[in-house]
Amino acid sequence: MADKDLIAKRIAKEFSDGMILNLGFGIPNAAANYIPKGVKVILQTENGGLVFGPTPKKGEADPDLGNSAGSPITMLPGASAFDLATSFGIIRGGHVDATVLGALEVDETGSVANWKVPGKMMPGMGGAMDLLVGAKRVIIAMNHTDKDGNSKVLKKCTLPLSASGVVDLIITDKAVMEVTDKGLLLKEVAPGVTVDEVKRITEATLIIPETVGTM
Amino acid sequence: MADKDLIAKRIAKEFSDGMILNLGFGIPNAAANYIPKGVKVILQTENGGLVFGPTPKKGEADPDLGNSAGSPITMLPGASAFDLATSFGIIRGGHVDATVLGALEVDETGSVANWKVPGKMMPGMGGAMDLLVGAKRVIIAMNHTDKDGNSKVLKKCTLPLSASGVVDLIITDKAVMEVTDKGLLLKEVAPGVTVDEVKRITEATLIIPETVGTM
Amino acid sequence: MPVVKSVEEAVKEIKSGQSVMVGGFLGVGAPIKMLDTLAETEVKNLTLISVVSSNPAGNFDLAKLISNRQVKKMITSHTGTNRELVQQYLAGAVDVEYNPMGTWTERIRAGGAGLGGILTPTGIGTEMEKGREKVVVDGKPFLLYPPLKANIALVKAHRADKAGNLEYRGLALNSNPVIATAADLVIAEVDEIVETGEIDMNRVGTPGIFVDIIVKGYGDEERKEIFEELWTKSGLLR
Amino acid sequence: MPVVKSVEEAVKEIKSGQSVMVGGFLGVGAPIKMLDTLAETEVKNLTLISVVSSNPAGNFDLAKLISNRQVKKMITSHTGTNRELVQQYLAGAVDVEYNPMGTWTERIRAGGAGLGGILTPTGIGTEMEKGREKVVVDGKPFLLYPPLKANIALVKAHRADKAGNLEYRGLALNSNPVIATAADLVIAEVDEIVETGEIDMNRVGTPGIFVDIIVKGYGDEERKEIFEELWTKSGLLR
Repeated sequence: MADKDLIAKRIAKEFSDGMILNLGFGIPNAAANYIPKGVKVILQTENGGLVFGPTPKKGEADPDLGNSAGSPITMLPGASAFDLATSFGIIRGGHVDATVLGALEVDETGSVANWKVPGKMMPGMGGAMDLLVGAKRVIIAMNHTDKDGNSKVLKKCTLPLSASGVVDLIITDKAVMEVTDKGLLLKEVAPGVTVDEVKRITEATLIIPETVGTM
Repeated sequence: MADKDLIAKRIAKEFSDGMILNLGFGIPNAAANYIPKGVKVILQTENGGLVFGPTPKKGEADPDLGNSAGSPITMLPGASAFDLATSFGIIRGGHVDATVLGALEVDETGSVANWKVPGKMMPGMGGAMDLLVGAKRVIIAMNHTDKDGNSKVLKKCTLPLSASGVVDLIITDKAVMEVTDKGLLLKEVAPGVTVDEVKRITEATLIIPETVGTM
Repeated sequence: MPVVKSVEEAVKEIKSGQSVMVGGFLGVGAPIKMLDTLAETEVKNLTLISVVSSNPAGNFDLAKLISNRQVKKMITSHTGTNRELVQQYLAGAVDVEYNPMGTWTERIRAGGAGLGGILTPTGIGTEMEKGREKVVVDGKPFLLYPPLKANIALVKAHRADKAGNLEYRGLALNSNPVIATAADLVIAEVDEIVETGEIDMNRVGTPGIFVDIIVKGYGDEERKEIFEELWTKSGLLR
Repeated sequence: MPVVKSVEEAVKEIKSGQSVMVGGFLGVGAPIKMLDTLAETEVKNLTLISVVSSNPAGNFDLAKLISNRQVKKMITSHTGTNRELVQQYLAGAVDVEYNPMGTWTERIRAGGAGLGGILTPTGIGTEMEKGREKVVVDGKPFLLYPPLKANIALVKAHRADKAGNLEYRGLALNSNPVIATAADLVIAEVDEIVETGEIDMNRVGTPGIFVDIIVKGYGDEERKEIFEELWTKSGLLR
């Protein structure tokens, strides 16, 4: 299984029936493909909709139905459409049960950086800062290390923060870690990955319980 | 002509084509009956509607169409319905051209009291405080004196204020007065009423110009 | 997903001493069946959060709760249409917190939308300033009010689908969409409950995620009769 | 009452150096005909206020104004979909003020609704705090942002009646209802202009009192073709 699929599949295990979810683009969004049978979640797109479905086929796209990436989507029975003031009222007001977002860095205090690399990359925060502060549960999904092998799971983020002390769970291609008051608790390791290996590629201090599961 | 009709008719002269108006109950509302031919105004009801019409006939009332007094109304072509957040956004945001409200007292600084008589009468301010602050032009319509003949046009209001320094024009059964930086400018007197009589029944200091019109 | 209950069952969720937001404006858009049922219970010491008080036509909607003395406090903008409420207030039997109508609405919206409070020009230079912090922005003073939330919101809509999406009609929406966002438990009384998918996404005034319980109210026909009688009695319909 | 104008005439209202709010989200619900026309003018030094930048599929909607260098400043939450904008920003050719999406929206809503500003928890503990006042309410800190208004708002809706009432469809409303409240001059581009009374009062998303000028946009059929091509080109439709 590719790392991406491993992460997406693991994210989906966090979903339970009736949850209202906002999934970031890329891997988080792919988690929707692994939702267990019988579990129905409600997906929000922060540009102003609830209960959306798959990408339409060619010839069937509605120019008034796009998601927060500007891609065509479909709306399912029970859908609603609303403006951005309502959409971010939903987000900031704590009405989203969980959000899953990617990150450039995350740290053991639950802080996260995912909106800019000064002087280099300036995507902007979009709706991420509001989601990080407003969602009841924040899950960060990303690769454990960058292209050069440097840990993205840090003692303290070095890049400009998106939010401070908000992350609940970190899911990477190597491990699952819970953010606790005392630091990062290692919950699971990826198949074929040892606890020692995770420790080696993690800059943050890990709390290692007696038993560590497998993702 | 009854005093009420005199006031209502005079209020209507302040309306011009296309104006967005919010009229208080009683005399202000009655002004709608005197709108000059060819002048079309847009009436707001602060409970959430624009472009409303007359009271329906028996058997034709819609339980979902009431005005801000809880009375049945009709909506005209071009009407819109919205929630209170939008309605008071319209009001406080300066999108209402003029409001006409009754008052217990008004003073020469443009302050007005119309929401309570401590220990005696507690109607509450309803939407009046927002209208007084938000409407582009504030017109107060009332009797010049109370039942005991005491002036309601004062140097300084004695009752708890609804808003401070917001009134543009005062229309009573005796006179029309403009609120200026220097005080109340007497613009018109009622038919059969002399300038001296108005001065006598007005506690506020009046500025009397060379010519005073007739209402 | 919300559950469909009977009015009687739903009203049992309301406990003495709780804060209850009630939608509607002088009866229009009010959850009158739930209020009628609540007036038949022993529930008391309620803090009612309603934008205005009851319809001037009399013993209708909120008025029953007031005359039953089930209310210990009101947060509202207007009491003038309910003489008994004003008398109870002047006698010290009930507490009233007056908020200007726009302020009342924005405070609840802020509560539902996760904002820290509101900054309004309304009430500057009046006794509304008492006990409130003034915040100056770009040289102009504004009153800071904290957000307002409640234990329960009793909402009235025209229709609900089984996913809880609410469709409003005419001027009956008023305070309903806002209060539906700001309570721990939201109960919606509707004229009709329809299958999920029957309400056009463009006509959803309150998304289903806000709604916990749906109850069937009096319905269109009966409501028309009730209001016709109310308005005829008070001389407004001839 | 609003006036109906041609797109060419309406766009002449926009002058160099003005602040212009533009509705839409990555093209969806954007006034693309006005933007296409504006891109053909000499107007420059604009401050664009748009919740995000252009559709990633390329030379579409806002992107033309950026590549023409007609924009001196953007107030937005996201630039990542327009590489040229980011390059111009990093080179110092354009200024970008980043606001979190919910903050961007609330600031404009506050501008239109006469509020003194907004108090948001978003951005606490980040560099968003820089230069902002912190206000503590009930022991929790919030960032104070002032309201945001503009000279002109370019709004896109599905239909307008001649009284200016706007009806939105699907997810194309996004920032449009909010920006329509907060500019000195509001120009609405619509698929269809209908007689007053043809839009149900329950489907009015922006009351006509906010709208100054109405223009006919590309219309439903042509828009469908434009987006089909856009999305096909970028591999999103197969």
